[in-house]
Amino acid sequence: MTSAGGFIKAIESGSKHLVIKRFTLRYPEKKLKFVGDGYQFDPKRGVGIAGYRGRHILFHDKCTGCQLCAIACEGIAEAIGMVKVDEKWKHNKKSIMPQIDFGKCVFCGLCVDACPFYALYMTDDYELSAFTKEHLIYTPAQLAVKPKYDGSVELKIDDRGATHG
Amino acid sequence: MSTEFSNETLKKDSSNSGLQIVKESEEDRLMTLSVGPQHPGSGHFRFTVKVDGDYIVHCDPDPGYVHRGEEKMCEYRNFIQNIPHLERPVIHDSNNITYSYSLAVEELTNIQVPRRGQFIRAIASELNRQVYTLYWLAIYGIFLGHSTMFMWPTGDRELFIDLLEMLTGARVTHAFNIPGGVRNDMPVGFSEKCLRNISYFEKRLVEYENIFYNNPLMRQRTEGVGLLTKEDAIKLGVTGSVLRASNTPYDIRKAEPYDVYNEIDFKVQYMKSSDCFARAYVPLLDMRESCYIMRQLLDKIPQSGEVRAKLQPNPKGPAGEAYRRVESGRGALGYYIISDGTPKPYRVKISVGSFRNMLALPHLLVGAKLADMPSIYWALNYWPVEADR
Amino acid sequence: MASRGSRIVEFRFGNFVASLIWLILIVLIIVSLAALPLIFIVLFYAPLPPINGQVLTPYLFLSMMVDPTRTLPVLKFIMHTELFRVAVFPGFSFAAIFAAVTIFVERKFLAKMQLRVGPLYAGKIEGILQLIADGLKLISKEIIIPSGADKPIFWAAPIAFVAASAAVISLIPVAPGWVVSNTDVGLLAAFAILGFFPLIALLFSWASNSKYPFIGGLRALHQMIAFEIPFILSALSVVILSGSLNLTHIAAAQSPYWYIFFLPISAFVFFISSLAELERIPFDLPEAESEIVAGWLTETSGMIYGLLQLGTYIKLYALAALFVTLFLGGWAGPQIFPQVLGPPGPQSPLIQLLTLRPIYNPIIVNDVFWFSIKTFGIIMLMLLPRGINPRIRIDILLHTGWYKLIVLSFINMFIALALVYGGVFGPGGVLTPH
Amino acid sequence: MSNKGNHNVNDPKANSSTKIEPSGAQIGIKQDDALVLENLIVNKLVSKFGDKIKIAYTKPLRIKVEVDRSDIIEVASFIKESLLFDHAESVAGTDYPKGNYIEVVYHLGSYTVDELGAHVLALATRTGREDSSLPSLVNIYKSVEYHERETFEMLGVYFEGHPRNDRFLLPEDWADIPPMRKEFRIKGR
Repeated sequence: MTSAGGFIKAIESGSKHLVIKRFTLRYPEKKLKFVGDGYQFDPKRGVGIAGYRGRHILFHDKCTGCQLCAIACEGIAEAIGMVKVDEKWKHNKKSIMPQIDFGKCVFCGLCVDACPFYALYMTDDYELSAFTKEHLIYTPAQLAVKPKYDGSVELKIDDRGATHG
Repeated sequence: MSTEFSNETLKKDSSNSGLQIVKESEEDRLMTLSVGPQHPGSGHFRFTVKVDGDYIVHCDPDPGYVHRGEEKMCEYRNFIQNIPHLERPVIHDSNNITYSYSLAVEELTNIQVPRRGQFIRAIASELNRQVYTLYWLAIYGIFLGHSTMFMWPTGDRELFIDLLEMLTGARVTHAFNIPGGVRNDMPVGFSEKCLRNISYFEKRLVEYENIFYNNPLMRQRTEGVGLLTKEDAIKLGVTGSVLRASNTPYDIRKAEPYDVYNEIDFKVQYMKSSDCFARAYVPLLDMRESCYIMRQLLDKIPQSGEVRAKLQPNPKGPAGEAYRRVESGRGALGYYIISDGTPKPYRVKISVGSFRNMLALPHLLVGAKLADMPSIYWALNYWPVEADR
Repeated sequence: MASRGSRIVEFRFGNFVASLIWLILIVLIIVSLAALPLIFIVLFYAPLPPINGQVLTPYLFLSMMVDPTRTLPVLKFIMHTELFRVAVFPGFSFAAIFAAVTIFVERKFLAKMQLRVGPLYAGKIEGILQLIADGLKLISKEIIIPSGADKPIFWAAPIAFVAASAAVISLIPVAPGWVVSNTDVGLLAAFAILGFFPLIALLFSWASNSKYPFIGGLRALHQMIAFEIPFILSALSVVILSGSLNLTHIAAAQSPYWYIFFLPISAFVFFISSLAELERIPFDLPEAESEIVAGWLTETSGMIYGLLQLGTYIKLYALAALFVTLFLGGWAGPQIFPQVLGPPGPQSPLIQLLTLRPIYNPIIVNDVFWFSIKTFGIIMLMLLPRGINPRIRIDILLHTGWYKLIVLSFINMFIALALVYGGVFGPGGVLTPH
Repeated sequence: MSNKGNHNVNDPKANSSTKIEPSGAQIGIKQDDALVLENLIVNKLVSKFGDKIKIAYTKPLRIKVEVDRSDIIEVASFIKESLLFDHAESVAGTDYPKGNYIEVVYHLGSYTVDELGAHVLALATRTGREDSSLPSLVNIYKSVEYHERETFEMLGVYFEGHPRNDRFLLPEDWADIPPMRKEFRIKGR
């Protein structure tokens, strides 16, 4: 009676899970915690620093308008365009800075790798919904804002199963 | 299947104003069913089957619904820019599909990957293999009507997605392997979390066996169904779990060890029964073996060191060609890259396991029952988007 | 700046109370302006029965709302009308509520087994209003009829499905005397009505004019016919023991010992067959979505789908109740309800109203309670396979039905016959209730 | 299955002698210890076919053989029967407008022989860009069936003897030139 044994084992396994903690992350109320402050890149060492690849943050005091990020994006998503900004920086003679269209961006982070001046990083923010496509185009001023992300839930594993709390 | 038909039906003939015996032809008996692309059991793929009663007598695959011309797109982008779009065909296994690309580009441009980078690559590849296989298993569960087997692997997949997200910063499309190594180093605490998740996952695999693999109904549905003998498997050139389920222990990780796999001790998982159950069970064995591999990788990884070779933004090498393969979740995944000395590849040909396994679909379906169609189709480890490229 | 919709609207008790008051106000206005005049008009022309020796007038009828001495007799009268039995209890509404609870419990139960949460947001507590939301959604959806469909049959089949399920309900006694139709051929009638379902499935699938429903309908036909025979045979052994086809008699005949103790194999066969009859996993081949899209339900949409689902779950309740009646002694169970509700002795009219003094019958309430508990347990058992089993294949299914289950049911029939001839059951038997 | 860890295919000096559009005269076989099996295969091929075939290169685990289109069936049969490369992994067609030819490369591997598991033999043949046609290998290697069909629609190479030279991946209403030809340009690039 191997088949009966198989059924009994299956029923046992199934009913065992009735008392195990649920796995689901109740998303809008609870958000996942990420490592670090987002993906960053160290051009000196030529290697990235682990972190979540969410929307970008642009440091205006470091951007020189060299367009390397736009060139890196050219064959990938073509999401980065250089726009004129109304700011005067000594290191940014042309006063151009990247503007990112998150409707096109694939969040590969190769633009961050391309930036030699520590000006473009990525952040933990992934909630980028908008009602129109135009609203997904982030100007340099919008990119300079550090997003507030308060994810705190981590996967907990104990004897009664894995759960997101 | 019988090919002789003696059914004779009486049909009213209007011109003759009388009853005439019309012999039913073979074609009249057949019903053509379109499976896909809007069918719950097809994915982005269509195949038409002709059924005679409950038996399938003809099968014609019609892929291409998600053909994006990846190979053509590669010719317009340089070696680095190709990475984000090359992982689109199979986002659940994106580290493996860029792995062999990176290997081929490294061979063309003579880049040596640092040792720690090789280890991190292998870890990411194994993690992604788990993600893909769990997803595959979830779909196989729902194909057989087992909704619990859909939910459990989908949930447990999060374990590895979380790890990959911690490592690479993205949940599915990682863009992590790059010619010259990997994009970033392992974050602090990664290996502890990885070991914790792996040991939890190994306990879950036992539950999978209890509720799914050892369930008599699942066995009835898969055992002895869709027999693909070793000779046929080799003749059709299938790969991956389909090949290994047909009594052929062939795994690229063992046959042609790339990067650090020659230092890892593992066994090629294969089964002799050659049926759908074997094709469903080999991935489970693979997942178990993959946990074992990951433990070794985390154990043997050098504690510090470079992870990425310095390379110019537009790497280019001498003219030449390279063909490199890795073992992905769906079998051998090869890249044939021809370079003409410019920063852009002259020709990229992606040889994917799904495309190769598709040839076995008509072979197995013809003569099978319609009710066996889902179990045969999905056991082939076929990912339509990857096959279309 | 892109609109960032992460601000969560906070729950305010004041707003909640205000909305409740608004709701009550609107209901009051509608009642006083529309419903009351309508009731008056209807009552004025309807012949009304005498209550407590007094002929009921519309005025007296409406005064029952404030006078407890009149309310309860009127209620008692209504409860013993035929219409109440058919429409409310133990007829359609009772079954529909049972079905609704089943659907909700199934979703939560399955979710728990699959480490999910299940319905969560509709209704403040664990998605308790999810079913109402689903129902509203289905009602508001467009009903799409395929161009080549046979329209009359396409429309009639869902209604026939629900009607047939409800017809089975009408034969099932929930307590002594509480049955819509207490016929002497109750069991036979139940099987006769259940025999309609394959016909409805086939008609509907044919009327849909589509390939997948057609295959699904044929599968449904095969499956239901294959399982009809073990289904009836397993119930036959119960008939042998009880000597009656009347379901009330069968339930009453089990008063000391339930038949499941003598006929476990029959009970098992009956359970498996009813799963197959219900097209539940692992026997949901007619709706196998990975092979034939949604089987014979492929072309359904909107409320047609809703009706078929309602019919399916009412049928689930009916078969579980039939199982309870045949094998688990129906309503039998220890008396746990008090003789009277509230404090004993004569009381004021208000207390009488609150404790339902004239219409409260402890024995009937107890019977209904035990019947519901047992039925619910069987329903839970029927839900369990969905969590742990894959779908079976048609040839294995037919093999199981024609070869294994029929043989098994015959085995237990011989046991039943032996029990009857051995003098344990039957006329003058040892265990026959007197 | 033997573990061939000593074949370090990442060795940069091993793959520095490759060239695109390999000229036929280049049969220079490197006398390297790591290339024993490769040289064995090459020697077998050369001794059997002589100057019918041209060895384009021999790298660790990779051999590329070029044959004329008239000899390809003969060579392929020999490779399958005697060298035991039993399946095709991919069929890659490449368009060379400068040389006015299309090269089709069959990557052949072996499952049956453990030692050949790591090896890939690339069997290349050429056809003109106009009226491109090649004999199909589908009767020798069943596994090339869909690959050749894909090559037909992507490059317009007609495979004689193939059961279905037919549309496969492209849309049903594809009315342009085969897209993997170099003159087919993606819009805006």
